[in-house]
Amino acid sequence: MSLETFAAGFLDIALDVSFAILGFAFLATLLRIYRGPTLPDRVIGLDMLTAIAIGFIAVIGIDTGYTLYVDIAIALGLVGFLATVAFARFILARGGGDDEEKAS
Amino acid sequence: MTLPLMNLVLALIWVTVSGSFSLVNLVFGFCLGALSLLLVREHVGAVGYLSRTRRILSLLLLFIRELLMSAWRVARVVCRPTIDVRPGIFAYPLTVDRDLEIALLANLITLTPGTLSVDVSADRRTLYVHALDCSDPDGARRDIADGFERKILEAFR
Amino acid sequence: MMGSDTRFLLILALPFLAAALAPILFRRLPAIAAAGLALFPAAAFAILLSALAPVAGGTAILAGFNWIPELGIHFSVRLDGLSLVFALLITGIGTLIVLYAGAYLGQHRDRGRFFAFILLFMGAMLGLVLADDLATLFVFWEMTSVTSFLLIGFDHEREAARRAAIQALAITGGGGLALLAGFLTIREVAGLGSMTQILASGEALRMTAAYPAILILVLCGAFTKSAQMPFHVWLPNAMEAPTPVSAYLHSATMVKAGVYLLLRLNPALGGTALWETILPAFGSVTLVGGALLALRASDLKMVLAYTTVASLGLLVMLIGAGSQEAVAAAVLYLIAHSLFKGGLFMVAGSIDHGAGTRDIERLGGLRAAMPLTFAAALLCALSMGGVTPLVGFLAKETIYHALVEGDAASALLLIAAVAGNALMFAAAFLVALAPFVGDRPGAIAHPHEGPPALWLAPLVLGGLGLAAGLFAPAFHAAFSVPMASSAAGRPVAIDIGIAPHINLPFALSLATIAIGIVLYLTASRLRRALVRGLEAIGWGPDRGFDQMMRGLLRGAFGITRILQNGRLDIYITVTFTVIALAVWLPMTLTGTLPAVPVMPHLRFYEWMVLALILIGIFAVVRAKNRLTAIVSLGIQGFAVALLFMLLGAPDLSFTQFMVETLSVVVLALVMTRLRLSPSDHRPWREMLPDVALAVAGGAGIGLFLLRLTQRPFDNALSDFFTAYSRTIAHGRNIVNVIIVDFRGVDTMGEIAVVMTTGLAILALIGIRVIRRDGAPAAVSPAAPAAGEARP
Amino acid sequence: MRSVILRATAPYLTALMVLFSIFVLLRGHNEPGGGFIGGLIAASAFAIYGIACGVASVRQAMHFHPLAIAGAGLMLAVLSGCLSIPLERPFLTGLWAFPAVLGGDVGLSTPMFFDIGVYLVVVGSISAIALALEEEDS
Amino acid sequence: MAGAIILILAALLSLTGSIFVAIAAIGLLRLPDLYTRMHAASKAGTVGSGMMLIALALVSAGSAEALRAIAAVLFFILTAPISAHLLAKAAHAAGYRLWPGSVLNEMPALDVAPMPPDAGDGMVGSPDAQESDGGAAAPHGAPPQIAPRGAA
Amino acid sequence: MEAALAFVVGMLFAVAIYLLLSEHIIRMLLGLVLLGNGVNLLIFAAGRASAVAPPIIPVDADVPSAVTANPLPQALILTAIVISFSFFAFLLVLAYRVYQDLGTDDTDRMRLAEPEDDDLPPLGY
Amino acid sequence: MATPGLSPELLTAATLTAPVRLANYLVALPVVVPLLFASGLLMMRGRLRWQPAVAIAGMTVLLVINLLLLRRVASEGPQVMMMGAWKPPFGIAFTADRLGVLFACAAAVVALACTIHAAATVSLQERRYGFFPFLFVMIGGVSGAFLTGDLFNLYVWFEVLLIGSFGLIVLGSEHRQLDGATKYCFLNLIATTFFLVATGLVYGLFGTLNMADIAMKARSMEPNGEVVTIATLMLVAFGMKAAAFPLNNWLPASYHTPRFVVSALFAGLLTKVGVYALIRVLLMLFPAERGGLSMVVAGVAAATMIVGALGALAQSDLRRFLNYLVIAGIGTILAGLALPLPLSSEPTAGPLQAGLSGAIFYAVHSMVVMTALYLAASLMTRRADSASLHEIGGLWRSSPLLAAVTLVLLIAVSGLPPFSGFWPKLMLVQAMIGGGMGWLAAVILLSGFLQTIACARLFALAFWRPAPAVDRGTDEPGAMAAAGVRAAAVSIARVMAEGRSEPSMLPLLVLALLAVAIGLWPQGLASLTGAAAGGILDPAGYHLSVFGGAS
Ligand code: NA
Ligand code: NA
Repeated sequence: MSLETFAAGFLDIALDVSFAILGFAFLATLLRIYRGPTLPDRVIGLDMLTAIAIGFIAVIGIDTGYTLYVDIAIALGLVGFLATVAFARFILARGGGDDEEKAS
Repeated sequence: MTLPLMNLVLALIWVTVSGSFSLVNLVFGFCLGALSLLLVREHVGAVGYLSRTRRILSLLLLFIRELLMSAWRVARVVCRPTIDVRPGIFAYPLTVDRDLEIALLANLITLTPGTLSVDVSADRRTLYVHALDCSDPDGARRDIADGFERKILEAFR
Repeated sequence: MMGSDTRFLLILALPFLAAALAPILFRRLPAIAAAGLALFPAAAFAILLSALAPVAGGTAILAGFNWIPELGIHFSVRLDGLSLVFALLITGIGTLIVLYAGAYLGQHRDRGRFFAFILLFMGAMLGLVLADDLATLFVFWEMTSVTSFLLIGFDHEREAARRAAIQALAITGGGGLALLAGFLTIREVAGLGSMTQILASGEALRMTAAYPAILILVLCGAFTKSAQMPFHVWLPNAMEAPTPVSAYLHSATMVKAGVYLLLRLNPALGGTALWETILPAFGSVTLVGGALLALRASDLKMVLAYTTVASLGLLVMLIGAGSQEAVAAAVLYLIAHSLFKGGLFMVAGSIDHGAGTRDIERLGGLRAAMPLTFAAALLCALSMGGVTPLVGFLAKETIYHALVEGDAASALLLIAAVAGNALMFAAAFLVALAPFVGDRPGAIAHPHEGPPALWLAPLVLGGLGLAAGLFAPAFHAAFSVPMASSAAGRPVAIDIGIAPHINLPFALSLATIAIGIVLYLTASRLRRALVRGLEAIGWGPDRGFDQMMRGLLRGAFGITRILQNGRLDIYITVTFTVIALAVWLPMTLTGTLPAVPVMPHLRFYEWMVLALILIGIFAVVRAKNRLTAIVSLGIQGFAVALLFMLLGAPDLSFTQFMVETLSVVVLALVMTRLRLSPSDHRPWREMLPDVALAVAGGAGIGLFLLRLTQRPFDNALSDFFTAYSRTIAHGRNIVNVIIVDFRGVDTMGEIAVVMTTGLAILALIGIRVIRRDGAPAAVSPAAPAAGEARP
Repeated sequence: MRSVILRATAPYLTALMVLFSIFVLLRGHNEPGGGFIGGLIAASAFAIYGIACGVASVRQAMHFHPLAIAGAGLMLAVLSGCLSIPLERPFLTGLWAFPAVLGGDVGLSTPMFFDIGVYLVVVGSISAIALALEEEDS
Repeated sequence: MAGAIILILAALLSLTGSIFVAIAAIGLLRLPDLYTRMHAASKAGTVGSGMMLIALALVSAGSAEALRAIAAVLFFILTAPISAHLLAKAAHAAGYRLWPGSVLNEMPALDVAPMPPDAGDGMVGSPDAQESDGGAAAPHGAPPQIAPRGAA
Repeated sequence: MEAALAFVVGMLFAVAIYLLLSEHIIRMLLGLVLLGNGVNLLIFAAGRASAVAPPIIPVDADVPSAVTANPLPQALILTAIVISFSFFAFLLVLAYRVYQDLGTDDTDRMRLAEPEDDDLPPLGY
Repeated sequence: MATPGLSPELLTAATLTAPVRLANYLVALPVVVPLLFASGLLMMRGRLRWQPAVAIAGMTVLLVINLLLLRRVASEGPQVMMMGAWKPPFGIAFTADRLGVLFACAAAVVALACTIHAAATVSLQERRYGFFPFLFVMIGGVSGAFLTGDLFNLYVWFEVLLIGSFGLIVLGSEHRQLDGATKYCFLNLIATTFFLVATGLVYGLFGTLNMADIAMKARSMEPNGEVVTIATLMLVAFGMKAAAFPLNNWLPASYHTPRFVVSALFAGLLTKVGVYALIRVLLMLFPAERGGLSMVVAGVAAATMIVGALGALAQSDLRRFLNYLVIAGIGTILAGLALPLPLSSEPTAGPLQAGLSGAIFYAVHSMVVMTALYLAASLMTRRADSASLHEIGGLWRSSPLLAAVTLVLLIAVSGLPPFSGFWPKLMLVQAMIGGGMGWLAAVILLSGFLQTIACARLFALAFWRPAPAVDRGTDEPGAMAAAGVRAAAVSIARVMAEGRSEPSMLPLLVLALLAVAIGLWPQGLASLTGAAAGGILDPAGYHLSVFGGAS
């Protein structure tokens, strides 16, 4: 086995494993979002989700060779940041109080 | 005309002359510009600009190292069978007083292990930092003062 | 046989011209306005007279132009015996009415409008009788309905007048719609578009399978217009109109329109068993019923109105009797009626004007104060009573003559005719004699004769009735024979004169008069008896109309409330039910269900993304609170974006990511600002129908999509775009080139939407209504949510 | 939002994002991107700027009313279609010019102006909404 | 040869990156309050996705995409602390208390002026309609006690 | 892939319809978003989804080297996404204003345009 | 400008190279001009006082363009512009045939009338928040819908006009308006969404979006269930836009809530676009499939007519009354689409064409007359201080001109001669009788009858009846409150109706004159609608004009 074929094979496996791990992270984040209990918790979860999605896009980009998907990742990072800022802005404006404990 | 701007103009000239508008070429042009400024540094007073660039780069390196460390330490905390943290918020008296420098410091702190800038006091004298391990706030304050804050002062003053 | 003359189009324009001038004239020259306006119908009358000779010679004058070639509709007039006499009556009596009304209305503030309406009506009526083309005829037909609506409602501040106007429009206008259907059926099945064609068609119409339908539709139009029972109610109620209107509408015009139509179509539609059953049946009932009701009334105008109903019944009965002689009788009676009834209405108006009341019970002894009116009244009443030498006598003789020769069925009609005539005789004298003779009640303070037009007009009409009787041969030659011939569709001879012949009809005439005198003398008692009897019944078509209207309104209200119940969720349920049906029904009826698909071979992350979409959408539904729902929505959106990426659509993915994030942000920002109750968790039973509908809709769309994708696909469009995207449009991103070049217009619309959305949202946020009354939330208090105590 | 940290960094971030949005806009013809996405990014940038430094600063930065910008965008897009009138070409025909100065693949074209129009509409409209909501809140 | 090494490097980076992301997610799940969770998300998460982007940059080395991937990483590193800070500040200002197991809090409870009640912006409605997702059950200006999960 | 897409589309439609049937504007809005996504995927599937190469022509070629995903549905969906986003934003703000002014997001209780206690029309003349 | 490096062969293979003159641009200008004015007016936010004049000028320009286009189409046949010069069916075709241009002209007339009315009545604040831009966007969308020859593009224009209408319906933000707008927006959005679904499916089936192309492909394709299903979906989507029963709920729920002039505009334009689309899609694109739906369409038409007429009878509010008249009119129009295709080989002959012609005629009439009626309602409400039939009255004496105009309009809308509503009804009834759907003819007449009664009642109550006395000044608290509520209602009614200043009667007069003129000289319009109907049923000419003989 040449180094090239090994590298290619290794990359393939690594990518699949990455997908799986990302999937796990995704589910864990979902669980946090689902549980809350507070709005900021959920916002953190969303922020995390964008990170995961960016990772996902990167891995898919490597896997398929369509590296132009990196632009999507950038855009996602931008709007993800916007989302977090907006939520923070909102939490600040709304003040405390959160009865979602009951919901979790 | 300030030096960074001049550098940029040089880069743009390069891009135009070489006829390729790609980003790579622009960056390449920027580097070439910096190089040419380096050559004429005595006459255009570029010494400060270049050395500052070096210090900023060093800050950047420190930051990347701290970032990786931070992630690693958080990972360790998280993956232990029982979560063992002693979190809390401590106040950090600021030496830097320019907005941008405060912001930079706060962001760097956020990215370092187990610390997170929560807020700056209204008088901009105090930075409130949340730490995963707040058992030794004085030590943490010292680390910041000797680390990031000093580097920032070096790079920007 | 036929000539052509465009002068006769001009006469149609005259009344309309006058109508347009009326308001101006009354504003500028009030003194001579009425007289000036009377010149227009008079001129029309004069022009029509000029046609008397040729028409009497059997010529039908045709004129017109191609009005709507696209629809095969001509604006054409046909001047033959029938239409000419009608037109003469309309313009002649119309002239007198205009003069009379000028005096009657005095300084009424709305007289400009009044004259405009009555002249419009005159034009419509004239058009109705002159029109040759069926569509043109119908236009004028409905115009008479509309203008009569305005005339009857002229005294609009009284509810009764408004009611009468609406009733008249509903009945005559509604009947008109049936007539339209009848006409159009004639056009469609027989290809006949004009009266001339119909008259020339011989048996054609009677032979079509649609004949019964055509007949019934046409009769609906004619009967409603000519007030056959039970459609007669509008006619007496129309007495709400000022007297000139009553005199005009109920003598020569509006109510005769139906009779005109029956006479006109008699050659083409008549002569069948159906015709000869329906018409006499309705006619005789209307005759007797109308005459009885006339005696019940105590208001002069009401008496006259019901006798008009009766007369119309008589006319219809005669037209339906089938013989030429009956047609001749109808024609004679029609002319006579137009003259005497117009006159009597005017008399009633003059009495009202002079004595201040129209109540028979309170009238009497006006002879001395109003001699000229009395003379006019007597002339008309004698004609109506069928006393020689007035034209009414000729008519009645001919009627009896026509009916005695018939079969057993005719005998019934004969009895009806005698009874009706006797009753009408009594009614005639109740109007024309009773107010003038006897003692004057004290309530009538200063009875007086009105301005000349008020007595001159009825006197002229009465005098004409006398002249027609006296010069019977000339009258027949000029008017009745051509008219009857047109109506019968073949030459008809009429030779009846004022000299009595001793025969059965004459005996019947005498009997009629005798019974009439008895009835006249016992009128008060009879009236009380009739009133009691009708009160005992307690119901009549007039009340029925009110009940129908109320029922209609209540029913409409109820139905509308059910269909339009104000609840958005029901509207949406209906919508999706229809959509689900629209997918499932054709799909199952045409057997367009998809083949069972093979399990797609996907990479596991593709499965993951698909699963993620499903998790997301179900989480949206099941989320316990709205924030969770929003986040789930975002997850679903992200997954869709990832799917787009996996499927080779980077631009879509790009956009979807951004849009989805922004949606979630905005949604969360706005929603958490609303302090909403937690999400709706209804019991299963309530959700089940929604779930069923949702599943049906979703499954339908999904299955159909699957079926569609199993067909071969024509990718020509995208092949084209791919081939020329770079070579001509200079772009490597084919999707973007489609957006800005190949299909740039779509994008233009799209950005118009985006721009407008910004503006609309700004408008929503920017404009608020400041409640001055500080009213609380104006939410319907009637629908509080369960368990809530609202203040 | 009164945060020194955000206020100090937001202008740079905004500038960076606007720059990136223009980049996305201009290369859209050849790579994923284009006016709409570019516009969204720019609008996001202004939104962040607004949250950080207040609505007034954004309005000042944009100089024109955002909706006027949107209107100008639509007008630009439509007019770029109308440019074909004098050339006797149908509406929205792509017209290209490759000015010799730049050479290579870069050209001036009506589709580019059209896409810039899209960009302006999106920037203007979304910013207007964001600013209105932000003002509503405070 | 160099290509192969780059591929292996990319594979390692993507693996490490995804593991970091997973750790961040675990942290998100396990840490006791939102302030501590922010540590996980803003650091491990950013580092993880950054590594994967660098892997992408390696694979597409030399192209414009590689450069953009690096730029993206820089951007994320720039924004991650800002968003973490904003969230923490907002949460603190809004009255979300620290985990009771916290050992120190030198920050005054309210560094922001008391917010005007946000139901006062012209909203009309019955009091019962105001109970909601957000739940303004507590009076404004006196932030409610938030009992973190760990204490329960 | 089309079969899977059709399934997802069906699911999206079903859930969207279900949400739209609820009486609460906000849930209906969520439904509209899902409906929009469903339609987008439907259009995508209708244009068939076999190839997964992005429809982008390489720098050095006049046409793509391989079969690409069908670009036309993508362009159509792009337009549709933008439009439905616009409408979503509008409706959201509308819902917000409705809540502010009418105090509810329950459409059953919004009975101003068609009040429940509507009068009969005048029965007289 | 040169396009270097392109081989002529490549260009001729993909694009049309014939020069396009300004006259050819008439096809595109009805869309371009409103969008330019919309954006221009938006940029003129600072000059609110100028806006009405600019808007009137813009609408006049639009009307002139449409009339020129109509003249051209009537004399030369369908006009086509392939946007971007791309060959059909690849580019988007704007195809002006008689049907489209006729509708576009009527729309322009209506829009101009409403603009003039609005010039006096729309407050500065509402101008600032975009009344006139909304108006232009909406009319641009309407024109686009009438002129485009591309199915997806039709969807886009639907959305454009929809967002314009959204803007108009919420402008003012009265409480009732918000309620009405909610219903209007959701239901309409669902309808357009399913139009988009159907469009996507059409693309999936035929692989094309060009209408001429679809028409030909549908005719050459063997009958299949897919087309039937798609046609049914289209029927549902457009039926909802047209407010056909049972999908008409959105209309009576909302049309009476915005400003009167907006109601007028909506009544004239929105449902008619749905009708237009139904004609275009069901009769031109999928005629065979529609044949199977014939009875469905007939049933829907009948139900719509009856529901509309009954609804009108049931209302006390002027505009809610008119809302239902709009619906009844839609039912009447749909009746013209209900006849099955003739079996003979000659597709243009027969009652179907006559009915379709009547339907188009009726639609044009309805656009003009319904708009005018809402404008009249505006003046009535302003002058009588109420919009309720319970309270309104005395207008016969106080406003004779208004009374006369309204009378003409009511007669026209009832379908009585001699005004514009009569001829199309005659054509429709004739066609129904000829096509063997006598029962539908009966329903048309019955609905007309009920509408006549409803209109007569309206006239009697609002104009003839003296204004009912309003008791004020009683001491009872309940009465005081009632009086206060009434006063508030009056002020709101006035605001909704007119804003501050008295609007010009001119647009109302012109529209009424138009109704009279069409009634007295229907030949011109009838021949146009006849030709339009022929063009729809035999789209060969349409196809030829798009593909220029080669397809
Ligand atoms: Na982060
Ligand atoms: Na982030």
